[in-house]
Amino acid sequence: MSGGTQGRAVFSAETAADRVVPPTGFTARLTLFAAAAMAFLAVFALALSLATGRLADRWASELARTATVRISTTQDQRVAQTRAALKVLETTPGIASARALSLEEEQALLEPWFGPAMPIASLPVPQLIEVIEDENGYEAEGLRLRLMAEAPGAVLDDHTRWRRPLVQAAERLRTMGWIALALIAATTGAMITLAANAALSANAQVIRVLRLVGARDKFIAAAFVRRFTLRAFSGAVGGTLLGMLAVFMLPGASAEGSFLTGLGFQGLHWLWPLSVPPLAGAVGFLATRLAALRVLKGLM
Amino acid sequence: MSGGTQGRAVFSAETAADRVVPPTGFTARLTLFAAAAMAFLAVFALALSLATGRLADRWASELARTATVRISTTQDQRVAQTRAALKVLETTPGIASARALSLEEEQALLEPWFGPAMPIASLPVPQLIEVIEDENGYEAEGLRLRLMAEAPGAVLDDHTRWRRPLVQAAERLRTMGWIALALIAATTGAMITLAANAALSANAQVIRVLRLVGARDKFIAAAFVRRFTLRAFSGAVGGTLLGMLAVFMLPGASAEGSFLTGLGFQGLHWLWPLSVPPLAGAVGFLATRLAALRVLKGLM
Amino acid sequence: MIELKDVNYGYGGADLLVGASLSLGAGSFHFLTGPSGAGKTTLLKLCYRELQASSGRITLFGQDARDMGRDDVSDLRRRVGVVHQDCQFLDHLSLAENVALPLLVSGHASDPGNLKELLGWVGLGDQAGSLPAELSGGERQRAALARAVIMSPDVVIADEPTGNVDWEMSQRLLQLLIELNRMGKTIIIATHDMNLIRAAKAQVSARVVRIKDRRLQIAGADL
Amino acid sequence: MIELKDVNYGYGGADLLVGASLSLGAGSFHFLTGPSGAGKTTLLKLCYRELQASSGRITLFGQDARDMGRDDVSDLRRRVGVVHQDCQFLDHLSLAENVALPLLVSGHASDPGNLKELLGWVGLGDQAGSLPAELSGGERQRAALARAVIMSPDVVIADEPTGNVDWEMSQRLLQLLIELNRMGKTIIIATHDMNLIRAAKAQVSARVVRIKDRRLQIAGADL
Ligand SMILES: Nc1ncnc2c1ncn2[C@@H]1O[C@H](COP(=O)(O)OP(=O)(O)OP(=O)(O)O)[C@@H](O)[C@H]1O
Ligand SMILES: Nc1ncnc2c1ncn2[C@@H]1O[C@H](COP(=O)(O)OP(=O)(O)OP(=O)(O)O)[C@@H](O)[C@H]1O
Ligand SMILES: [Mg+2]
Ligand SMILES: [Mg+2]
Repeated sequence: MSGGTQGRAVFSAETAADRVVPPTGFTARLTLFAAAAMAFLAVFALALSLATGRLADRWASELARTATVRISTTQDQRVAQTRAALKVLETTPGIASARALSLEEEQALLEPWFGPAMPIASLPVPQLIEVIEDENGYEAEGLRLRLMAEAPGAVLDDHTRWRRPLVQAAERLRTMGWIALALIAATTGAMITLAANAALSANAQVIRVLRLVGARDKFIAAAFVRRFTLRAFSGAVGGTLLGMLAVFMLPGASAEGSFLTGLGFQGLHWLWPLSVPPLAGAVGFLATRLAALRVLKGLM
Repeated sequence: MSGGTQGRAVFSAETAADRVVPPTGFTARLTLFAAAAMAFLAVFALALSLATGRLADRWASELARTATVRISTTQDQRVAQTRAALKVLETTPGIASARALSLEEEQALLEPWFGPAMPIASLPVPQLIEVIEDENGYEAEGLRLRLMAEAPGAVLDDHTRWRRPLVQAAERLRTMGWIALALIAATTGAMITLAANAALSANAQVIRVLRLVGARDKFIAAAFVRRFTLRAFSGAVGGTLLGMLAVFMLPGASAEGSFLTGLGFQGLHWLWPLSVPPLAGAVGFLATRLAALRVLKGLM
Repeated sequence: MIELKDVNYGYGGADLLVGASLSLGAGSFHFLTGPSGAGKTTLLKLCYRELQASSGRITLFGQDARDMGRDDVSDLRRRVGVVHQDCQFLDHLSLAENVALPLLVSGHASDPGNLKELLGWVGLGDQAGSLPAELSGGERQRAALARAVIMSPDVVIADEPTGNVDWEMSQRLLQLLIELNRMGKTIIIATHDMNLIRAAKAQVSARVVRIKDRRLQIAGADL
Repeated sequence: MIELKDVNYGYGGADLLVGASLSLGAGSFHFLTGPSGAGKTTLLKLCYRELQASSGRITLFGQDARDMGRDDVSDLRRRVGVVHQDCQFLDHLSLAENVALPLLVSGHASDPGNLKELLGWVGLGDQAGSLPAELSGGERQRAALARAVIMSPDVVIADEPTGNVDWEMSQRLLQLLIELNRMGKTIIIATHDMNLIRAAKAQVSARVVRIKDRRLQIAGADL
């Protein structure tokens, strides 16, 4: 009648401890599904954030040359005033660089208006200075006043600033993407935690029986933790793969021309979503462990 | 010993049937939280979709005037060729409208380049025709060939087409917002369904006892359905309100200038998120009802 | 009230009951005995349609058990009070609420005076507010009996109602059932306790049915 | 092995046990009786540290119950086999797995021969593969006893182990416990069944402890 050590075991050695946790039930499916769904959404949000980030970067750099200084004066004053204006611009905070355009460049800019045949040199075309802001931007009114003083023929023209809202919008989208990602991460954590708790509450009877027949806390907690960590992890793996597949298959994602604006991961960015399952697993691990120890604490 | 009908009832009449369902537990909290979290995300995704939608609309209309036809020819041919070009443009599919610019308009366009003092009339400035595409766009090569035939001095200049990717990007973002919304809606439904199922499985014993003491299926199902519909609904109400508050408080959402690009609901759009709680309630209702009837079917 | 005719039943495998015939007339008093695992609980479950016969005919209050819809079964359960062997309660409700549960689910108001008297009779007057988890094994059994009789049902089916109570208490519970029987109710009790059967036979004309080798036997003289 | 000295215990309200002193020596055989709700289960729970005394001193295998950590309690439960009044099993495991559960959780391999012999003794040889829900009330009780003794524990605590089984089977179960006692194990059985106590006294020197009016009495002569 004693617990002999020879002979074939009733429980196979490998899965012995796992067997004590009931295999199925809705709470199990819930944990799996919650992990999968949230991982899917997380991958999606990640792709969104990265894509809007790329978009914002692109627009920001494309639209950065937003200002021009135009110097309309007599031919003899032109060089002197240009130099004076450049000096002013160089010392203006918020301006990354300022550069006088060459005649050829001006011709290229005017070509759409007059066609390639126009002899620009014979026209009273003003000298143009291309101004590139840094990310802080400059103070337009102050710059105008200073230019008026140093180079009276210089006119600051930042009419292209209307494009700034586009960059702002893209950046706001990027921020929102990250916020959504944080929300989804927090929700995932809470959902897995709650699902693990619900599953453990549903298994309170199992825990009680195990404790009554002499199982140690560590054994009981481990049996559940293993199970739920695995569930959260494998659910998240499934969701992540599905999410990556969905992102990959989105129309336009793989089209050549639009790759910068398309949703999708670029190069090393494909590694980002791979961090989702380990994170979900870690959340599952911690949540189950805490929940199991909490339930156990209520038992003698 | 018989069930008399007078006297103070053990159960107060109002809550009688509700009392038979256990009040708390993690599955309850799970349903509440799942509904709240998913409603929150849904509101967020809704705001995102609507905002990117507005963005796309705005860009689309702002950037629609992407093409110009320039007519460089001798002064005497100018009017005739302009008329010919306009005729071609009017019959070109994909073009919403085409209009010759007046001298004043051309002067305004050139002002950034030459300043307001420039006597435009004395320059050989070409006639410009503003071309507005419709949403389908036109076929540039075909148009070029036809123009060459009808008005040899006309040059189609759609260099501004580089802006099209911006509109496409915004539209893709809008599409993605709707996809995310659909995903979140589906996930919400599945999550509430699973949570209701998990809660009902946890309460299988309650259902068994009720059935054993003579409760009808309708009574049992109603007790659970009422409880869970309320939970899904009130959770969604909480999540929706939080989501709307979060959207409202997002930086920039209320700033004057950026209202078009900011995240947030505009006017009647504030009514959209209000549809989330009833939907969640409906999902909760159906899920619980089906789950309850499924559990009951397993019992005699 | 309840009639079994040539009933066979088995849980998937071999038949547990073969050719069982039994008639519980109005106002009759039966004991059901037999070794553990013989099928007593199974037979009783057939009587309140927790199970359906594999073959044979079961008539419950004149209605064929096979023709009963789900709501018919609910109505049947209101006319039959059952003490289950594994007393099942709603763990979040107090003892009093659990005992009054049949009234609640059938839409009757409960009379607190009646309820109190009944709880007093089964010796649970002081425990009305306790949760099921706070009751002793015997107290749960007594609560189950109280719940079975609170609707004043036409038939009381009691599965091992005295397994966990002392002799004095089992006499009291028996008294309750005998009184109900004298009011015209039909009673059937599954039990291992021969002393209980003897005590009952001294007061009412009870018949003893025994399950032996998968068959029902009327055991009259052997006690 | 187990010593209670001047122990008081109450569930929040008034004390249920007052000044209880009891010494279960190695190889002793005790019965615990008393009316339903007297506190038998409560007293046994104090003996395997499911509960802790409000005051007084409980010594389990030489260790003060108050000084035991959670793992000490687990170790204690491996040396004490308990038959709980409400037999609790893992519903998803077969009967054999449930009975072998104490071996599993303590990391012992189970010997299928032993297991089979034990199941045969309690009359469950054919039901090894059944799930707990497929067992009759008496079969569950027998399974609980089998689980309590499979580790060959030093002490066996049985709470109403024969409430749902017939007389012959209860004799068999008693025989099993008596045999264990003869092997030197300490046995304590809570029961309402006076016949069982009498049958045991005919074979071993069993002492009967009665709970009456919240106090423990040694009832020797009155049976
Ligand atoms: N749901 C089920 N599935 C399969 N077998 C079952 C099921 N319920 C009971 N059995 C088996 O049927 C037999 C009779 O069970 P039943 O509960 O009717 O016995 P009983 O006479 O009430 O015994 P006891 O006196 O121990 O309560 C037992 O051997 C049991 O293992
Ligand atoms: N967890 C609890 N909380 C509050 N009261 C309890 C709790 N458990 C038991 N009681 C009360 O303590 C008393 C003794 O219970 P106990 O289970 O020890 O009785 P018992 O002697 O085993 O009775 P029985 O023979 O019916 O099993 C009972 O009146 C019961 O209502
Ligand atoms: Mg039975
Ligand atoms: Mg007890």
